[in-house]
Amino acid sequence: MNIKFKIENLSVYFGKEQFLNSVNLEVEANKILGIIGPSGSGKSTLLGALNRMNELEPYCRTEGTILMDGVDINSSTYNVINLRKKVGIVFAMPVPLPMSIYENVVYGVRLSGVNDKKRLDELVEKSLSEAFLWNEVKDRLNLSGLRISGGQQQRLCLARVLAMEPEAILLDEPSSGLDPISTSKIEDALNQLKEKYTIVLVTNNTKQAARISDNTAYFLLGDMIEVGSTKQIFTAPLKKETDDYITGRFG
Amino acid sequence: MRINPKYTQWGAVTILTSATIFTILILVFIIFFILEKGLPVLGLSFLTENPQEMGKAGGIFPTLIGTIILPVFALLIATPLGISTSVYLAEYTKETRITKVIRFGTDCLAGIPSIIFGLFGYIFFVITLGFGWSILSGGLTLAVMVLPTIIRTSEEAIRAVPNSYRKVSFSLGASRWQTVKKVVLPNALPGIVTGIMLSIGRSIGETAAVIFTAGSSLRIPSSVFDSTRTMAVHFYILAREGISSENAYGTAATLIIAVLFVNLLAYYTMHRFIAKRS
Amino acid sequence: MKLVGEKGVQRILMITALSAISSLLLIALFIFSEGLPFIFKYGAGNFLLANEWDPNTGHFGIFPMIMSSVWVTLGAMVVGAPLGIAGAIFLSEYASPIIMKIVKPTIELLAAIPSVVYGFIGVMVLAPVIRNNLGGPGLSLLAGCIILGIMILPTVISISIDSILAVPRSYREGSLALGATTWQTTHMVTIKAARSGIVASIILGLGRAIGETMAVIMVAGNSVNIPNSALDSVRTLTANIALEMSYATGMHREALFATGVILFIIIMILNSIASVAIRNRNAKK
Amino acid sequence: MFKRVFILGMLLLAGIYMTGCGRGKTSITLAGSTAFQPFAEKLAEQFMTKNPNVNVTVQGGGSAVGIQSASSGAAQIGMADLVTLPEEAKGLTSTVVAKDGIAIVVSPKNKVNNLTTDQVRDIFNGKIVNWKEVGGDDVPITVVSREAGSGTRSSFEQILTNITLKKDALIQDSNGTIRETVANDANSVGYLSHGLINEKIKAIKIDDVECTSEMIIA
Repeated sequence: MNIKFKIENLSVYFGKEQFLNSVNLEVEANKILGIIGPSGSGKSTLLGALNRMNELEPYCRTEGTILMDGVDINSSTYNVINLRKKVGIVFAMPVPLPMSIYENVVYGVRLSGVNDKKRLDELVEKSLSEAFLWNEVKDRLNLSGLRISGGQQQRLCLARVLAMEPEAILLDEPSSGLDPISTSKIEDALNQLKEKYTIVLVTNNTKQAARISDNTAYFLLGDMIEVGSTKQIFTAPLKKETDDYITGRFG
Repeated sequence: MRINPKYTQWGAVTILTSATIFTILILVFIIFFILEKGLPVLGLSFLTENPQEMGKAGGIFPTLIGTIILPVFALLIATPLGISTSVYLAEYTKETRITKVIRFGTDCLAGIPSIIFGLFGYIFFVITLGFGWSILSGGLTLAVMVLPTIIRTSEEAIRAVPNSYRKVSFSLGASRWQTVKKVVLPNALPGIVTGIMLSIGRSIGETAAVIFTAGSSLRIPSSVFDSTRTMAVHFYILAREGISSENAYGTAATLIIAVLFVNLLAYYTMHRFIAKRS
Repeated sequence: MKLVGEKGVQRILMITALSAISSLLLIALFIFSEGLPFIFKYGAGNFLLANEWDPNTGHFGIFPMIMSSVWVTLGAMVVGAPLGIAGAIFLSEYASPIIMKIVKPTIELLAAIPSVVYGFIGVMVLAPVIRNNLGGPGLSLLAGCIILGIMILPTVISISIDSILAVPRSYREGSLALGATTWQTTHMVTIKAARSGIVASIILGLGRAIGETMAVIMVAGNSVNIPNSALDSVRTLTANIALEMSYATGMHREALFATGVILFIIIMILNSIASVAIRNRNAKK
Repeated sequence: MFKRVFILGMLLLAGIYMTGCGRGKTSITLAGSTAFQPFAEKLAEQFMTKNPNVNVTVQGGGSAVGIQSASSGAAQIGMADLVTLPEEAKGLTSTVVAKDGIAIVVSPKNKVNNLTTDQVRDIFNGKIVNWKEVGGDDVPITVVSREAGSGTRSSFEQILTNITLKKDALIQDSNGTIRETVANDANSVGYLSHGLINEKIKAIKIDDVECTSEMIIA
């Protein structure tokens, strides 16, 4: 078993309030880890710690270590910009930047200094294909990213991350605002992508976790309650809280 | 006592409508008054000829040059300073004591009467620094004068850019400056342009501060150390001193048309820019 | 960027951010160093509260100018604020969008018309009307108030419109759905929500009115006088400086700079009041 | 017409003769008195046609600005219209270039053509407030004066002696604006430099003396 992230005693505070309470968790490489739990359980905060987006909020404090391939990415000496290039994130609401589809996809790559037209063209085709979007937009790459449907926008956001060729992809309830067809397209894409990437999927939809994740973790009020293979969590949870949540008695 | 809402509705709308019509009439009257008296004077020769006898006869060519060059000079200084100040305030700091002081200072600067800017520019740029009455002195004074306008409008515009854009940009590995350059500023541009337009308008229309610092020479300037006269100053001198009311109206009409032209140009370019992006 | 790096950019931005405050300090330094010694020499009480201004005999009392500035500013508010706010409400709530699209840019255009043009129209059109119908010299407090009131209209209207339009549609729809008339909705919901923007527009207008120089010199007559009626001629603080600066020497010149100091202090006080008011409102939210 | 004359002084910075004949284009700035500005503009034009490599710039600003800028070097020549020069002007060379007279002016619609010196004093003092007291229509008099510090005003006050300007007199800050204000208001009276009288206003005889250039020089 290959471990991508090893999270040890991770606590996150915003101001005086604690959002994660000393969490320990391992994330396997080339697998999808589903994270479920009611709102306010700290799921998104965990993602925010993995690529240090939390730091953008004022008064945020993160304690503990997060080892990525054995290196502590939470240390102040670790280059946060490089981290975000290696660990991409897709947010709950699709947010295409107000520029063309093409420019959206290459935004991150251009930031790293790649400006070779041929290389960029290749990247755009590859990433959009991986995100199951290429066939729908290949004739209108110059169209504004704001002008396509919500489902397409979310896949564009995924493609934008893929173009960076990251090591891990974080998804924060990526299909919460989408219709079932768009959702299944994204799930199809994720299923193929896990061969190349480590994926952490936060979802409110327990069925989605059951469908596509290899492992599942259950969070409640900032505590990591239980983690295990998806099959075990959904059929034989060890903790009563987990059982209550997945059977719908709570949450 | 309670009046039927229907009547208050009717009364309120009547009052509002008449107040608006009255306001618009006043404003339209001012424009027409100037254009009616000024347009007959206006013509190619009026714009391209040099004035004679202090503007009693001849055209307004040198003041046209002054009116273009002085605001351009002022804006060349104030725009970068103003935008970078607003970027600093909106993107680079939390609300601290320093930002509060900067913001308070900006507000105070905005409230200072132009005559005080004129006095200051006269002692500081004209006398102390020895720039004399010149485009340099006038431009610097105007730059200080319009700086707060640019800072406030740009800051508003930058804050109006959705936070989600910044989040996305950071998540894709952008540094703060890259985010500002590639996402924040392009999206705040319409608001920033509005601020610049307001500043151009203010510096074109200013008289008190300009007379004290850029002087009122009617010669065509050959360097930034030369004095110049803007159309507003020319109008003031012509009308006040009773040199020529025809030429005064002609100058005022030119000013109004010029301002209109600049505004239309700005609207047009901005709409094209917005259309291109969305 | 590559040349200076992130930290460098931040440092450059911070230095530029100090430009506004350092300009303010520089202006204060120069005006105060020219004017403050006079106030100490002559006595602040004598300077601020005496009625006599006659530089030739060494009398420098600016009380009439202070009162005139106050009256002119208040009068301009009485003329400009109700008209401006009514216009803004009508245009944003009742007028068709097409009218709004035409009228708003026109009004903003008027903000760019030089104040001397307004002043000139005041002299040519307004002063004779006042002189022939109401008496007095025509160049008067009343003329000053009307011209300044008109001059602040564009500021008041355009900022008020922006803040009214910023009120979310749902507020209005909520009120209308409960059976309120449009006017009830306007004055109970929309105006309340847009209040801070409307107040800001009035404060900005106030600042413009108190600081205006050229137009006031042209229409207010410039007598050193505590006005007894709206038809009296008055001289504001700004007018005092601009009128006499060109011939002033020695004590007289210092007294004019001291007038500038007083004006400066008044503006600072107004701004402090405004920023405290805005902070309190934000705190309530 | 007041026979007293006052002086348009011209202040020269000694250094100008040294710098005036350097290589290339030289520039000279004149600044100060607005009363003298029109003449200076004309003189400058003539001077520049004769000496094409010299740039002459004329600025207004008033006598005080003239003296100050000549002292500080902002202008090479300061222009002042004053009877006596103030303290600050020590160290500057002064040359009298012109003499001028002050005329009492009213609107051409005004019936009054002649006033005595005493009547003028009383009008400006505020003792006479209606034109009927001096033989005109029954309308109040609007007095228009220059601002304190003005050369024209101090000369005017010196000539009249014992005058305290009435409180509600309108104040205008140049000869041209006095002319415009008087021209626009049929009830007003003002005083200005004799050289600026035009058809829009009427100069009044003082003690039966008419205002002409000959009278000023005499």
